[in-house]
Amino acid sequence: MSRSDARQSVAEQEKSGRVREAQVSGEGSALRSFFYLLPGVLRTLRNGPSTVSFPFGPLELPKSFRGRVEIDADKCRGCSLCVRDCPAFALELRRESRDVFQLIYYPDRCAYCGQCELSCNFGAIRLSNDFTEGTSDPSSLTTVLVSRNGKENEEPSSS
Amino acid sequence: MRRITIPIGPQHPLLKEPVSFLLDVEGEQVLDSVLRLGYVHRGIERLAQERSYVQIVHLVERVCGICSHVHTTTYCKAVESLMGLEVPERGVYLRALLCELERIHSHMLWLGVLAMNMGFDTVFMYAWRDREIVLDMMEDLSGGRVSHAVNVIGGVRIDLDEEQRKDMLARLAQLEQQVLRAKNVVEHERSLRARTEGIGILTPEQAKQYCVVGPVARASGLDMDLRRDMPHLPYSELDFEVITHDAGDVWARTLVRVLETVESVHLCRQILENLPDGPVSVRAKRRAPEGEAITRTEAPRGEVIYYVRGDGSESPARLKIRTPTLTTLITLPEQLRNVAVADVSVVLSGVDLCIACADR
Amino acid sequence: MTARKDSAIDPPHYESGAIKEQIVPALQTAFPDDILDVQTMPVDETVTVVRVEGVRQIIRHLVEELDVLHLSTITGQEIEEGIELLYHFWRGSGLTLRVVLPLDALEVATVTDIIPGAAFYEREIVEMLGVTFAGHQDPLRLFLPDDWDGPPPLRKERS
Amino acid sequence: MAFGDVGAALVAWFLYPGFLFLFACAWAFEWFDRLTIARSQARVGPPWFQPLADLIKLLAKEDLMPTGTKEVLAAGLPMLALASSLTAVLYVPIAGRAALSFEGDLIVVLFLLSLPALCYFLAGRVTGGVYSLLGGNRSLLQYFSYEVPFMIALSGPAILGGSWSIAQIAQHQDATGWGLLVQPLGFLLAIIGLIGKLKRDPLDIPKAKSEMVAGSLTEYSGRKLALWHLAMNVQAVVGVFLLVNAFMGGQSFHQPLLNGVGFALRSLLIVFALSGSSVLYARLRIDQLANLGWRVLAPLGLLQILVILGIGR
Repeated sequence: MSRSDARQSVAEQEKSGRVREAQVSGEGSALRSFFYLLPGVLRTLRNGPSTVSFPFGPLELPKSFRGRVEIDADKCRGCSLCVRDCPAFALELRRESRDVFQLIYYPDRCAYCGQCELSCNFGAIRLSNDFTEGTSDPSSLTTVLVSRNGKENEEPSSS
Repeated sequence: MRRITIPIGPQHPLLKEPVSFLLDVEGEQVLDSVLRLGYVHRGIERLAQERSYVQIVHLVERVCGICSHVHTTTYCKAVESLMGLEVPERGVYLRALLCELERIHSHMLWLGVLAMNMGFDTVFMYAWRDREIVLDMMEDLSGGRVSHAVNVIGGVRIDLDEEQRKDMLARLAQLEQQVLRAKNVVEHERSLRARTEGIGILTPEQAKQYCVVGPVARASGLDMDLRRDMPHLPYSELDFEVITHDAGDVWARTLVRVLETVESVHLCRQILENLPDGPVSVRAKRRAPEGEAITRTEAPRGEVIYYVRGDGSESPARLKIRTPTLTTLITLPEQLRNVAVADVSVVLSGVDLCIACADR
Repeated sequence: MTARKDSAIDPPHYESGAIKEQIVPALQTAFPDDILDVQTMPVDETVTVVRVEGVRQIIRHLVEELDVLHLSTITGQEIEEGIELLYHFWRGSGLTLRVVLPLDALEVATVTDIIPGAAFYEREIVEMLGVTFAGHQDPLRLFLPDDWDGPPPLRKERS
Repeated sequence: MAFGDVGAALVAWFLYPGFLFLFACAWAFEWFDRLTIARSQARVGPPWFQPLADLIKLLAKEDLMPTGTKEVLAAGLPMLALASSLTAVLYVPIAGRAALSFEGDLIVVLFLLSLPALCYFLAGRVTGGVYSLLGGNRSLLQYFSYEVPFMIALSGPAILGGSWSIAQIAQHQDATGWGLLVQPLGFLLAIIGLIGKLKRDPLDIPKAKSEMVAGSLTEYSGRKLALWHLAMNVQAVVGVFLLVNAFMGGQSFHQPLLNGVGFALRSLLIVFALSGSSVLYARLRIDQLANLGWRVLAPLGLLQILVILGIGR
């Protein structure tokens, strides 16, 4: 149905108020209604279970899946746009001076909403596909994403 | 007969969210019921006063676990009208696409819950198996099965390339086949009809007095649906019908919701076929000017209304949310009056309660 | 199932012009002194500012004569002059009644007997903003826990 | 009783048709039932050892009771239910051979199979929670709706077989072929009655989880709940064996192995009928069941009896 004839049929129906009374379509036979689900059950038995066997089997995720936050430390300018926009307050920037700062990420608070990826103008921070992080001690998850201490050549450690 | 009080909730196998009904029962008949809300009240309107517009998009998405996209859509429309932004047509179409997909997912989830509370585990399993098709479509589109984080102020952050579009149209055909099968089961299955017909009756007059919205109102004869009554893109250009029924019992609501799911599948197909090209969002400033805005959308359970008042700063002065479940909760004492105790579970799941929505 | 078309029991919900062209002028003629001002608000909403004393009569008139039955909700918020209540109605398009209650006299007449659907909205405003609705039968707690004795949460801290 | 008889009785009681054999059958019954239901609902279903794992887990769990419940009664009821099913199995021929048999043992078995329903009702009374009370009342209400059609359905084969002993009834069907073919209606009523007696899915009104949480067993936990599950499963197995003998005759192939396999297959057929019916229908309301029982099932049973009397002469 192309857009023009959709618009045309909408105009036509405008008079009738585009409303339809819900009716049962086609009166199934009385006897069949006793065993109505039987064909469905037989079809399901033939098709077999439709459950995913994770964690015993693999689970394929779409590439757009929003998992834990990752960062490309070189691109990070420490501008804290992501920190300001994070709805769950899961990012924190500790800054001593212009180029001595640390960006800390608290995965236990993170809501995996992807706002940091949207807000970052330099494309430094992004969400990976990793979601299997489970621990009884949430504070152990806290990671320092970027640690810059002024010396340009020093390799920033992102543990 | 002795009158006893049966507590349903806050924790009960029947309820998937904490809410408390105290039923006053004599023999098998429910005489009266007292409702207690607030178990999942998170004070979202209070929290919104301490967050910026951008952060509230994700806060508002957590109002309801099932219809999160509708809340962000309504909120973003309110803020966009406050800021005077014009969302490009492609963005509006993609928003509506996800709204309809979410309606299908919400109705199929509800059909499963109703069947489970009726003791019909097979229909519960089939409904939730077929719902996986919609969830996979939404996950491929937005990265999240239920919480999509697709809406940003000024449009949407995702886009659909040609190959994804073809794949979604194919899956939609597969989904339509399953939805039609579910429709036939609901229409002809004898035991399902026996358990839902004639109980939980809400007369059209009561529906009008309690200002009921959504499928519950449509099943009681009120011909109202914001997608048609409030002409806005893209629904003004899409061909669909509002389904009503006038019996007003759980069976009428079941039929209305199932036929609405079929309508939503057709709507999704039309949106995918007529997707205009162009940008999907416009850049939004961080501050909103002084002023107020009210927006309404047709959520799976009915009319959602948002009121936003900006005071020129980065965060709104007031955000008011009214979700549709609140209107059906008021009518429950009416529906539960002199219903058999065994039917309480069917009546409660017939109105598709979303307590997280109601409590906010 | 009776044919629904002839028993048009519900007001037609889709004449979008109804509010601006018929309802608001009818209100202004019926209550010239109670209606203080008519404004518009984004996304097609008509706002009429109303005196506190006139609220109940206007709503009764709206419901019984003008067939505007659907009260979407009542918004309550604190502004400089006091507590402002917004009654949001709907018939084809939005109509909002705006009432400002001075801080020293936070009381307005209830409308639950005219519109039973307003009960929960009024109870919410009672517990969130401390407004009292004269004549409301059971202004019990709706959302806040029973042992909450703090100030109404949505009031601004006026230190 | 000579020493030999005592030994044979002990074996009969503990090993062959008694405890060990029945527990194994109950285990297989529950696993097969849950697997069939799962596979027809597009699920994988439990591994073969799941029923035993559930039992052991329950035995290890804490056994709490509401304060003020009479511990002895609460523990005694599941034992009584289990004991009645275990005694009933002695009169039901398994693979053509019954441990004990006398004229009229069909009536005794029918009574022993109804005892768990009474225990279930008393359990609701003893534990005393709101849900337990309601579940208990419901089980009595339901008892009268399915018990009469069940008894009428089973008296059919007795009349046809000309005796009230199950062994005789089974023997008689060697000559006339399966009772199922002669009285299909009676078989259908017996299946429906058995579903009601075992409180299985379409008729699990007393333990409807969405209304009564778990009916009379809401307050039970730990060892007592394990005992209840065992009692219910054993009752199911005995019910299935009873139906196999009453409606599917006892062709004896004169080799114990072939007899056994034949009997097992026929029991599986009935279990498959039970699981299938629990997949196809929603739970009925108690008043719907009462209407169904008295207005439809009982008259059909009488009709079936008239037909048999016609054939018998």
